[in-house]
Amino acid sequence: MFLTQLVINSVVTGSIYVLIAIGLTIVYRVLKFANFSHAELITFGAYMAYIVNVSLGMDLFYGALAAFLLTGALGIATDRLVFKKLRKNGSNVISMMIASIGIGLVLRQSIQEKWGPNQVWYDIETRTFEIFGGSITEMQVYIILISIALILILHFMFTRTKLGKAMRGVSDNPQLAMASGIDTEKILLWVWFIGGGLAGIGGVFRGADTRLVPLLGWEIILSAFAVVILGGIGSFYGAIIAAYILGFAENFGVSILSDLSISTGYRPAIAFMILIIVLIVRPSGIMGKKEAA
Amino acid sequence: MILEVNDIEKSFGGIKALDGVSVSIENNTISGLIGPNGSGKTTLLNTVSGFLAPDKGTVYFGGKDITSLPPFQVSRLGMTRTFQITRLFRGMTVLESMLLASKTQDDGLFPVFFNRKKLMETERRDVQKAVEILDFLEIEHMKHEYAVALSGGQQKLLSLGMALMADPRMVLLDEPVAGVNPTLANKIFEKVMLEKEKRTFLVVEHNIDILMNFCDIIYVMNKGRIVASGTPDEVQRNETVIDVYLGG
Amino acid sequence: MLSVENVVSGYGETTVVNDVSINVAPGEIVVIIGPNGCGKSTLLKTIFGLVRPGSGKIAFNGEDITGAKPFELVRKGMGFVPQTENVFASLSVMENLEMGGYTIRAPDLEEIFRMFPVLEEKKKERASSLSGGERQMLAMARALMTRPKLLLLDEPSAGLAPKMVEVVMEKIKELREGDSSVLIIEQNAKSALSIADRGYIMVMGKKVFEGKTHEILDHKEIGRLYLGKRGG
Amino acid sequence: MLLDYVLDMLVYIGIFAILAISLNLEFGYTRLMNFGKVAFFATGAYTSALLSMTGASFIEGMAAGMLISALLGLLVALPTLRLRADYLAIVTIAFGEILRLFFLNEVWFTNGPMGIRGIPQPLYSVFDNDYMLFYVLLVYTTLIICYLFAERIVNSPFGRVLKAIRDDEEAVQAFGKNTCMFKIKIFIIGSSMASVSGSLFAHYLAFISPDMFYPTVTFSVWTMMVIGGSANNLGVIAGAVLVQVFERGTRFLKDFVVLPIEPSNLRVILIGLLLILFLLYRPDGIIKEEKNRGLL
Repeated sequence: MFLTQLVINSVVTGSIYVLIAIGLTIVYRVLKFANFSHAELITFGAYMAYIVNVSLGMDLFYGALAAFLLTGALGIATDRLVFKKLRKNGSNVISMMIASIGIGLVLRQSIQEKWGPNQVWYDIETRTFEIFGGSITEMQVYIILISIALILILHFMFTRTKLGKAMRGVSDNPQLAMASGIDTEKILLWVWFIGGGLAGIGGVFRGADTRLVPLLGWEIILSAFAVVILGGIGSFYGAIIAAYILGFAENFGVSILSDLSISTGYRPAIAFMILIIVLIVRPSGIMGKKEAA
Repeated sequence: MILEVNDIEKSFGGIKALDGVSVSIENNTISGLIGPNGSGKTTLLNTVSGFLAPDKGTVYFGGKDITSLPPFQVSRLGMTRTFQITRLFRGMTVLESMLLASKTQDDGLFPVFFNRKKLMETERRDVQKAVEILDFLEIEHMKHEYAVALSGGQQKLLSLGMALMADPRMVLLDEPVAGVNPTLANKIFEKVMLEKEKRTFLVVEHNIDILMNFCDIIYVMNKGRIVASGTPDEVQRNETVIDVYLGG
Repeated sequence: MLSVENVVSGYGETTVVNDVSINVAPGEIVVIIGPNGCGKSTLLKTIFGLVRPGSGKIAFNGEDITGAKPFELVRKGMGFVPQTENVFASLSVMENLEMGGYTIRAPDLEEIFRMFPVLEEKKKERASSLSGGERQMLAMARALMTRPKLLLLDEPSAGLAPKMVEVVMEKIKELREGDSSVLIIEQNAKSALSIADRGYIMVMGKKVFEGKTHEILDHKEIGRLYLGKRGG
Repeated sequence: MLLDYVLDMLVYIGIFAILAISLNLEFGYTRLMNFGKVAFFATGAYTSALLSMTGASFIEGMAAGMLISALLGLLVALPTLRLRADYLAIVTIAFGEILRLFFLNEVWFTNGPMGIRGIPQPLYSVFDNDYMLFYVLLVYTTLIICYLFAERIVNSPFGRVLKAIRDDEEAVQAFGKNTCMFKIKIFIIGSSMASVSGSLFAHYLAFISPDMFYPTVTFSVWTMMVIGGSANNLGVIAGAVLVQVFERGTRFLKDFVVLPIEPSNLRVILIGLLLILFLLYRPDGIIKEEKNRGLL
């Protein structure tokens, strides 16, 4: 494959991962547990957009908007119905992690019940542009641009708005946030809403770039964890860099695999290998602080 | 000298928790370590017992260099510690906890299946020893209770018991009577006194009053250094000690 | 302003604060001193709603606040500076102050920067890069953003060099001029007493002495009391 | 017909009970977050299947599976057991997925997505008509051995150290125990035991393919352990019974009543709900961990 095409594909992959990973990392940072049900939030978002786009026949843009809002609401719902109760019971992060698996199972199979196990597609036009000898679809251009726009909006939110700063404050030091008059439970709702919403949009991107299946989220959740850990858990900017690094690693990796005549079916394994190497070599990630003993 | 700490330093993110601490402790003595919050007492204990590696300096135990050995190896050489906040095993009973602490336990996998007889024998011996210690500490009647079901004072007794169970040459006690009522606190120290002929104790404690009655030597720490040391009488008369506490 | 009546408090089944009553009048600096583990820190956390009292009553400005949540107390005009982890380490100095002023519309930064000029110089730096003394300043400044009527300080001198302790104590004195009451708990008794109006001594979870600061300083037994003799 | 259903369910219960016990040794007693249980189950299944296709006996296949799983267990354990619980969970899931990709992609070796068909069944010619009955016996003999083995371990000084590690690893080190070695040993044992149940699985179905080894298998074993009562070997067996009754029961039901919901979906949803409900309302599971009164 041509270099240009590889670069384009890498940027697209990175753009899909980046929002998902940011969503995952802000929940991880504040709630301190690995939320495996994030996978199904991704899938849920993709199918919500499917309703709007295919069932209602509206533009996918509105689908993405609906995905953001509804998946954000679902994130809040999982917290209210399960995680908040576990927090109140004094359950540890291990219980929360296991519970998130349970939530994931319920969501995924409910989606499969509703839309069936087979792949479906959005109703979108696929115009293709040629640049520097590579090709890129109109949809992929949107994916890249919207990701960048959302990253900028999030950056603005985290650094300029009261809410964004309060979210950082709560994740940095919840006790002190409370002592500053911040209603931390209310901030948590926002964390779930934004984390879930970003997962939803990520799901729409993935669905638009490939297809929709009930396993859509599960297929990329480990890559998302790889991004989060590579970037340093809870690091916004780390996650951004790591998402694009992983995008490049996967696409170039696949090209190397096929050069070595190894099955490209190992594509998902590239993220896993990176994940394992990072955890062993530098568990704090590229932007993370070293953990206190 | 059973323990020799030479000029150790330890910093956390630019703050010197230990700033050149040297301590020498003789066999079969009880030494006290006092000082205000944040003076570095627990850091010293952690460094000696292998839970933290010092940035500089050496620690010798029984003539052997133990600087930077991992905790389990330090423990195997005969130095056992307790923790400030009693850290008990939630899912285990008092007796089980005692057995865990024993050094003679056959805790490999091989005896589980192939040398059952010997395992049961050691187990019997260990249980007997555990019961004796629990009896000595007057909590034998609680042996089948979960360790976490004990009262605060009893938990402190249990953690002393677990330390004794390991039959160490030296015991580091981190606040053995914090939160314990005075009568029980005195009792705990009386138990320690009775063990003195068998081993050496280093006790970190806030309650200076009680140390005065039981210690041979008291070290006073402030801001990561030893600022005074001597017999309880000497320390008690030492003006700098009161100053350290009142923040001169 | 603040009245604490017969408060019993602790963690789980352990009672750490045993039947303690104290009060703070408007414009007063009151200090609670006592050796490690005497329960003074738990008492402060109980007042600020971080620990639920087992029994007793806490009132602030005549209003019963027993069991109120910290963020509610902040809105009622209380400020709290914890002993450790008292700044948002990953946030900038400016953002720390904004967190402090979270509950109010237009925080008055000028006043804060007048009091703590060093914070203005370093307002863009991360709190984690500040020195120990600067952090303590920031911690106080954060709590002062809401112009609290009562400021609770948990060992403000802990871990500071003697010179820095002096500076911090000076700043606390300035607060009274701004009409705030201050309740400090301190291990560093001498320096705290030098700025306070009144003081309490706690030993083993109980209040064992109260009086004007000079009475405490002149108290013959204070040194001994402090070194662990039980009360009375 | 009905008997076949019952025997089939019994076999599944037995196979998964072994998996649940192996997970219980790792997580229930030692707090090792192994989210990659299915990897060792699959290793057992594939090793057994591939070897028996070349003429090896059932016992040889199972033994080889245990050995390979033990080695893989060691390989995973060495670098990762020092990691935080959540990292270990993510790494072990990843390991399971890599292994599944291996079985899927190395067609020359595993026949890829088509799977391996016609795996010889041990002593088939001897029992012929009563084969199901024989297999139930075989599975339950193995289960009893695994149960006794696990009970022996947890009720020994070795097991005592495991429980202590679960409760407070650092404090255990203060008593001279090299906690890392204990964790590695139990991880290897758990991996081998999972492999045994994988072998039984492969020879029972006489057919295996990579899509039988999705992470869902791991999570269903986790559900068995959580609802049964972690750190109680009888409890996790009860959990295996309950989950399998749900799983197989929905398959069975579908032949008799028209369900408003696809049975394969229903059972996963039920498993997820059970998991959540137990965590919320009965975190100790059906049977709580027993108080240990010692060996004597």
